This record gives sequence, structure tokens and C-alpha cells, in this order.
Amino acid sequence: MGDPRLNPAEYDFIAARRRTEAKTKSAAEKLTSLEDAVGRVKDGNQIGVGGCLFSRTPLALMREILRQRRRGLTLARNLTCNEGELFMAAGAASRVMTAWMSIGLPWGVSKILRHYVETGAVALEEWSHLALGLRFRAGAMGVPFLPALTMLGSDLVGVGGLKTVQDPYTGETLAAVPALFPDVALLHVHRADRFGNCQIDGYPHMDADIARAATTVLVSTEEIISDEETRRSPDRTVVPGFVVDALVRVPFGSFPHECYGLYEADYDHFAEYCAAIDARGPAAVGEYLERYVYGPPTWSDYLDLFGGERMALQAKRAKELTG
Amino acid sequence: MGDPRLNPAEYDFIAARRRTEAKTKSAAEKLTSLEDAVGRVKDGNQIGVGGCLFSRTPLALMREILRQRRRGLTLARNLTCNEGELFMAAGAASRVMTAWMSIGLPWGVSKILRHYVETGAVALEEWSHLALGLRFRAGAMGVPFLPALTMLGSDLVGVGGLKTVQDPYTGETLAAVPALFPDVALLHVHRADRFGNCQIDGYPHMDADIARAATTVLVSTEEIISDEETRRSPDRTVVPGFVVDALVRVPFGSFPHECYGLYEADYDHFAEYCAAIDARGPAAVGEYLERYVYGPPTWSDYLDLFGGERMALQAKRAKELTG
Amino acid sequence: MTGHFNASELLAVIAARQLRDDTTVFAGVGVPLLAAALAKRRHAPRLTMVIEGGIIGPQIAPGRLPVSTNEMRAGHRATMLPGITDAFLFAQRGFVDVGFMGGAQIDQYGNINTSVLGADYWRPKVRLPGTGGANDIASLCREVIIVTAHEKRRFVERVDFVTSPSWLRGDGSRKAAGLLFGGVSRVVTTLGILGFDPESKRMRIEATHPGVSTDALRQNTGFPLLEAPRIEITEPPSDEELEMLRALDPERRFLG
Amino acid sequence: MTGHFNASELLAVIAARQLRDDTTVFAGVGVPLLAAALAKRRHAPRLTMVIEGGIIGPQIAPGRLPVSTNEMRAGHRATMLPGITDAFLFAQRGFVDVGFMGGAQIDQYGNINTSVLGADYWRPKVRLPGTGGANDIASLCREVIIVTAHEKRRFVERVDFVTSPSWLRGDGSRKAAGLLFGGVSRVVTTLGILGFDPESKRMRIEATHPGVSTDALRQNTGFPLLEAPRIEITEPPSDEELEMLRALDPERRFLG
Repeated sequence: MGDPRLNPAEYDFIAARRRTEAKTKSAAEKLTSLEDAVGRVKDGNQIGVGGCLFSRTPLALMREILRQRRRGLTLARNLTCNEGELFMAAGAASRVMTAWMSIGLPWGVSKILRHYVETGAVALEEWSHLALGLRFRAGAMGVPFLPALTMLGSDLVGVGGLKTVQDPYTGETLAAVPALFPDVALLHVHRADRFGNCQIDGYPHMDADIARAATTVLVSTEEIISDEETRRSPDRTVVPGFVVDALVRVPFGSFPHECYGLYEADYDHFAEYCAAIDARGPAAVGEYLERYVYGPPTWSDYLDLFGGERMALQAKRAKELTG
Repeated sequence: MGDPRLNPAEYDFIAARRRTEAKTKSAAEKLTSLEDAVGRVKDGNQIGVGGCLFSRTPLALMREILRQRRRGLTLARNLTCNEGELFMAAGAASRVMTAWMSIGLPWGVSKILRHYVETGAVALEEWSHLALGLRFRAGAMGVPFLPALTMLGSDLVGVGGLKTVQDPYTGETLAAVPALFPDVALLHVHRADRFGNCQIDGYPHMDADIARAATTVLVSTEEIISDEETRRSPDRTVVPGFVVDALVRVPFGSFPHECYGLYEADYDHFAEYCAAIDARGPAAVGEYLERYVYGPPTWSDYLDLFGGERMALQAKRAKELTG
Repeated sequence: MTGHFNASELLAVIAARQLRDDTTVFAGVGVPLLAAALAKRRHAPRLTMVIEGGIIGPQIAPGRLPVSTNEMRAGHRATMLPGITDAFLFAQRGFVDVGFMGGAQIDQYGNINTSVLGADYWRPKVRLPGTGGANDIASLCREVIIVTAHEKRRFVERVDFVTSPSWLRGDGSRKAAGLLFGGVSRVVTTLGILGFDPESKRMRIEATHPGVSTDALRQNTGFPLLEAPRIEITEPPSDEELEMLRALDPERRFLG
Repeated sequence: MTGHFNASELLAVIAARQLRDDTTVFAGVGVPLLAAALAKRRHAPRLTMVIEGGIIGPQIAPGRLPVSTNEMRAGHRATMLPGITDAFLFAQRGFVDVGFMGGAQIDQYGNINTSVLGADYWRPKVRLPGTGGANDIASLCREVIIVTAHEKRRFVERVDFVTSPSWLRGDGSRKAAGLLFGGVSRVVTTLGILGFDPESKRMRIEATHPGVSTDALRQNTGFPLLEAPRIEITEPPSDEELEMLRALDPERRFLG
């Protein structure tokens, strides 16, 4: 046990608490630009990514990280979709902590995942879905570990360096899932007021835990609502303003991934993307980065590549599914 | 450490899981009467009570327990209000597990609490607010304990028999808050469909954790909604139907306690109740039990003692505060 | 096997029959979810589906089957959306009767590998997508049923990597590892139904599909199979079952 | 002390001044909550209140002050209602700068008793209501400020029962008990402001209210008080402060 890849800084709850104590926890305005928000991300940071697979992925924030050419990042996300491929191919991520990576069953095993991991260019640290969820939750709770009954007995134990703990009451041995305190959390939410109080519709995924576990929290939102509106539905708020460091209004900020109730994921786009990789291998992701990430100067320019018609169609499909 | 009052059955996660495994977890209809629902409560049971203090107390269910003359119960509730006094005075509860008990600051220290605890008739086992919350949460998670940084160093440690645990990663010593798996959970919610899917407005309190921690779950609801309505707002559901054993429709089911957004607590009633105790001592609670609990055969008869006018006023006040 | 249905249809129908009414099932996307949806429509109306995306009680829309556990299609008309972590915690607490999952590589003790092929985890010969929720379902549900195509390359004596633990190395090793509950009870394949010897926890033949010999099962399995005291022959899918199943996937996204 | 304000008003005003802008405060109902509301209105507009009922960012309605932490009045116009357990977990994670609490019995190390008077916990001489969230606030906030009337019967050498731990027995005993963070920094009373000696963690006089002598403080305290190197004299409540405070509690429910 104790694989060198399990970095003590990840679960050091005392240091993590000291960082949070040192932060200004203000009910001030948090609105800013993508460039300014993402300027807080440093080379080598560990990043907790909100949403799950192709749902509510903070793509606008992640695109800006790639544009700012960060290196040596660790991405931690329960199910990693093609945003992980972009970070691998761009040389931005050297380590990915996840339970699963590919786009989805119909598109098969990710060739980009295979390329970068099989060559040893990127370390893929695999945790079970629940265990990684509990890593974020332990972080959110400010404790160094949480007991659980999962991941035991499997070969995943050795990958992440999972330890066990003896229950002091019954004497039983349980998994001790270590906390994860990311340097940065990236979230995309349905709505937030300008003070950073965030509300999410539909799937909560793990965003609330990731935000509380992280030192710096960057949020993009489909919509800015008034303070009054937050106060009319306080039971819908999942991240309080004092946790948030920077907030950016980015409509369609997860596209071509989905945002519950607002737009469905663009399967056709995934198919085109995979077809290019099937045809030209990992180089196709380089072309994709040029076309979608480094090329269009703003998120709005990026969305223009998809076109209003497709976005309207995906919005209509979302309404049908959730209406 | 290891006070005899900390009963191993409370945190035996293996036995608790076996009980849950043995239960039918069905999407069947759960609607029934108060009498039938409460018939599932046995003498000596440990009961987790939803809501907090005078908010969303499951009073209709609790009144029925008193009417069925159960004995030797343990009540576990974070802040215990006059429902705890009724259970003490009726001889129904021999033990109360709580962080605080009285009605509220303006009404002073509960004389009933003092009477029954100072004479040794009832054991009051005190846990910190968070620790008791974590006891329910550990139960809900199916683990025997949760690590925490609270309650350490205080004399509460000896009362409940709190133990510590060493974090296997950092070596630090933390509180190991033991799980609590109540025999029965009692909840009062804003709305539920007939299959037992429950939704709550405003304060969530600890109801979701208490329901998951318990073996048997009894719910009263202000309103029955259609299956369609549940499915229109699934992100509002906090207890899934398969967890619920019995469901009863009881409008004003917490009165004279509050139900967020629907009716405010009746402070005047508390004042009258306390004045009677000030005047006649614990015997006043016996009179109260006759008048409000044993006398009126139905909940509707009970509500008639308050009168429609007062209930309408409390409903109006709730709207003003939350509208 | 008759020509009236294909392998995926057979799998889905036989898998659906394993589910009882008044229970809960943790189902992965693809054939497991289709099977659960079929069971609910046909014989288990009070079955509740749980999906690892954090979804309880969805009603899958025919023709809009989800391809992931975390998208709107998976949560269509759900009754609750508790989030991913809490969905698994319901299983840890004992609220999920059956876990329904697929598998890339499976061994004679029912252990599954969906992580890596090859000996070096960090430099694998083939990197697979990973566990997703499979490890948790295998660890936490009261009982696990694996649903998979029966191919020799899948049924291997020893998996390269135990992603999702079943009986580990048999002989109480599951419990000794701290997995106090559950375990794989059955493996529903395109050729038959496999179970486990109560003592050794090694895989055994419990039923064959019509027209499939036990020899055919053995020839398509990379390790010796034990036999149950009595080997049943499964009932072929009925027209009613096939009709209901096909109505769920008119685009034949998972039925092929 | 002039005749223009009473003891509760003095306490609330001096307590309010302890809070800085751009911070978070965990406030109990009564004078602590009034003080936090006053600070927010007067000099700390970006202060966020957290209430143990599971409330973040409420705007207390003048004339409808909450009497408990769990009622609609406490959550009036809140920005978030995370639930009780999660409200405390924000504090455990380090998100709460200041805990603001009262206390029945307090000792020279700042430990508080709100549980029992008498030697036998199970058969107490006087059973008090209990900790509520006080133990957690004392354990988890970055810094704790106690707000209380200054009476000899309250300031005792040794509390009968440590409900809410501050410095325990001094000399690193807090940290040794596993309380790695926080601790009581100040005690705001009706006579002055007390702090703690950095080494011994015993209580010391840091400021007196106008017209109050250090002797008067000592006479109303049941144990010897140390003195800070320099003892300040507090500014009396201004008309502006009093006006704002009184507007919050026109019924004088807590201001008496």
C-alpha cells in the first residue's frame, strides 16, 4: 500500500482547512470574465471538474484553461468524456483521476485514452465511482477520510493506495477512502446571482461536494438571476456565494455536452469527432483543438461553429425529455 | 469510555443492513391510516423523529403513538420541543437522545425536562448537534461511524461513549461518531405521492438521513400529489418511495408546530401551555394529554380545539415570511 | 436458439426474467437497462430502477434510450434525482436488491475486468474505460447478476485485473477482504445461465438456452465449468416478450 | 455606562463591532443574532450569517426576530438552506470565520456549561437545555466570541460540566484533545471584553466599558483575572448604533 501516486497533499485536511481559513469568504460580487476567472489556475494544479461525463461539463472554463496553455494539471472527474481527451492531446493534463473514461457506449473505447495511457504519457488513476465521490465528500466535510464498504478486495486498491480503517465500535475493517482537496473546482450551473449563490436543476452530480472540497472555486452559469430570485427559492441553492471565487455568465457553457432541461448533448458532434479520430488518429484531436479551442477568440465565436439551428434543436430536445 | 447507555445495537451496521435487505422495497402504494401506520411501532423501540424543535414535528404520528400507549421508547431528535415533554409525562419515553431540549428561549428552561431528568425517571443522553446529525448520516450511509472534529475534549464524550479513530493517512486522531440506526423514523413532509416519494420545502432538517438510517419509515404529509407531479420535479424528492413503509395524509400534521411556508408555529399556544405548567407543575401536562391527545378521537377533532381561525392566521403569517 | 431473435434480444429477455416484482435494481445502460425496463413493463410493475447517474424510478422513453447513465434520457420521468454518491449510498445501506451489470473479462469466480489488459497497470497493453460504477455495484448490492455475451475471450481463468470483485479467489476470500454483503449470484449469457458452487464459489452451469449443449458452453469458456445438480433448459423468449422489448428500442441502438 | 442604553443593548453593540466585513459568522438566536444583524446593516454589508438551523444569508425581518434557529423567521429571505448537518460541516471545513455564542456557566479557560449543574450527569441538581450547536461552534469555527451578561455566578473557576470546549485546561490541552482549530478569542460581557493569555490560556481583561473599573470586573468574576499588557476602554454605543439595533427589535423581545 501507499503508492507514490497518492500524494499526501491531496488528503491533508489540516493544510486544506488552513487554506480555506485564509481565504476571504465574502458576500461580494463575483462576476468576471472567463479570462480573469481562469487566470487563477496555475500549472501543476489539481482540478476537480463538475458535472459528469457529457452532462454539465464546464467546457467554457476548460477551453479557457487550454487557451491559457496551462501544463502538468491533474483532472479529477468521476466519468471523463472528450474534455479529458482534449486535455491529454493538448499536453495540459499529465494525470487523470477517474472511474471511467470514453465518450459513451455507442462510440466505443476512447482511442485517445488508449494512446496517451498505453504510451505512459498520462497516468490514469482509477477509483471506483462511489470512492471518488466519497473523496470529494470527505474533502467537503473537512475530514481526511470516510469509511466505506466499496473498492475492497479489488485491484483498484493498489492503484490509488486505498487504506483500511478499523471501526472502533464493532471492530470491523472498512475501506478508508481518502479525502481529495482539489486546488481548483470548475462548475457549470443553471443559474447564479451575482454574489455567487448557485442553483442547479435536475441531476446534482457531485458539484456541491467538489466546490466545498476545493480551495478555489470557479463557476460558469447559464443565467444570472437577481438576489431577490435567490431569496425566493433558497432551498434550491447548492453552493453558497462565500465559497465562490469567480463567476462568469456563459450561456450554452457546456455545449456540445448537455445541460439538464436546457439543451441535450450533441450526439452527432461526438460522431463527427470520433470519425475524424478513426480516420486520422490522435492528430485529429490536434486539428479539433485548433478549430474549436485555439481558433475562436470567444465562447460566442466557438458556439458559432455549431450554429444557432443546431443549438435550438438541442434545446427543443431537452424540453421534450424533461417538460 | 464505553458507557453502558451506548447500546451496540444502535451502531451495528451489519444487523441494520440485514434488516433493510429483508424488507420489501416496493414501488407499491403506501397510503394508510394513522392507526395502521403507527401500529408498526413496538414498545421499547428507538424512534428517530424528523423536523427540528418546533419545525415540521410529526405530531400527528406522535400523538397516535401516545394514544396506542407505547412504553419504554427512546426518542432521538436533535432539538427536542414539547413533544418530548408529552412523551416523558405520558410515561412513553424512558430515554431521550438530543442536543437540546426546551421549547425556545422566551419560555425558559423546560420544567418538565428538569422534573423527569433530575428525578432520574428519564435518561437524557446529550450529543452535540452535529454529532447527532452525523449519527443519522452514518446510519443513512450504512457505515458504523463517521470521522469528525467535533465533541472532542468536552464532557459529552463520556455521556454518549464517543470513541476516537486514527486517520490511516495522516495519523491524526478524530472523533468517531457512531451510527444510529433507529427502529422507526417518523417524518412529516409537505407533499408525497401515493407511492411514498416525499418532497420537502424550505428547511430540509435531517429527515432524509433519518429515513435512510431507520428500519421502518412512517410518513405523514400535508398533501398527496399525483405520480405525474413527482415526475415533473424529481429533483425535489428527498425520500424515495421504496424507503417508506406507511404514508398518511394529515393536513396541519405538525400543528401547533410550524410547517415551512404553510403555517407558523403557534407561540400563543406555547405560552398557554407553559403558563399552565408554571401554575400547576407537571400535572398540567397530564391535563394537556387528556385534552389534546387521549380525548379527541381523530386529528381533525384535535385541530378543532385550536379552531380554524387560528390556523388560518398562522397560515397567513407563514406566507408573509416566505412569500 | 431459433432465428426469431438475436443474441442481444435473448440476453435482455432472459435477464429481465431474473427480476422479481416489489424489488429495486441497479441497472447499467445498454442491455441491463433494457432488461430492467422490460421486466417493469411485463411482470414487475412495482420494480424500481436505480441508475448510477443519480436516478431513481425513471421511465425510459421508447426510442430515446440513454447511452450514458448521466444524461436526461436516463432520468426521463424519474421520481428522484439524489446525485451519484447518494445513489450508491442507497446500495451501501442495503436498499438495492439486485445489481445488473455487463463485463469485458470475467473469471471463474465471477470477478470482472474493465480496466486494463496486460500485466502493468500503468503501462497497459490495452487501456479499457474503467470501472464506472461496476466496482460499487459488485461490492454493495444485495445480489449481482451479470449479463454478457458468451465468448471464450471473455470467460478467462484469471482476469488480468480485478476491477469489480465477486468471489475473489473463493473460500471466504470475499468476506475476508471486507466485502460483507452481496456477491454475484448468476451470469446470464447468450448460451445459458451460470451460477456458483456454494462451497468453492467456482462457476457452474445452471441452465442452457434451447438448442445449446453443455459442451457448447464449455467450448466457449476459458476455464473448466462445474455443473449444478440439475441443469435446466430456459424457456425461449416469447412473442410477447420480444414485442415489448423491441418497442423499447425501435432504433435498435442496443438490440443490434 | 450611561442611562441611554440597557445591558442587552450594550452587549449587542459591542459584540457587533467584533465582526469584520467580508467574513462569515455562525450566530445563535437572541443577542448574538441581533449583533450580527446590526453589524451587517452598519459596517459589514458583505458579512454572511450562518444559523445552525441550516440557514445561510438570512435577512432578519425587524419585529419578527426568531426565537429558535429552526423556524421560518430565522430563515427569512435566506440565500441557502443547506440543512443542519451541512451547516455545521461548512464550519468543520473552515468556511466560518467567527462563532458567536452565549453561555450559562463559563470558566477561566473559556469552557462553557449549558448541560447540568451538580456532580452527577445522570441525576443532575439542575438539568439545563443542553449544547444545541454550541459545542460544535466552539469546536469548529475559526474563532469564537462569547457574548454574555457578566455575573459572578456565571464566571466560575471550574464549570460543573464542559459542554462547549474552549481551551480546556490550557497548555495545549485543546489541541491534545483533537480540537485542531479555533478556540475562544474573546468574551464580550456587560462589563468589558475579556481575552486569553497567549501562553496559559487563562482569561484576562482586555477592555472595560466606560465607567467600569477592573476591580468591578474582578468582583463579578468567580476566579482571578489576568490583565492584558494594555487595557482599553470601549467606546460607548453611539446613537446611530442604538437606533439601528432598536429598529431590529421593536418589540424588545431580546433587548428587554
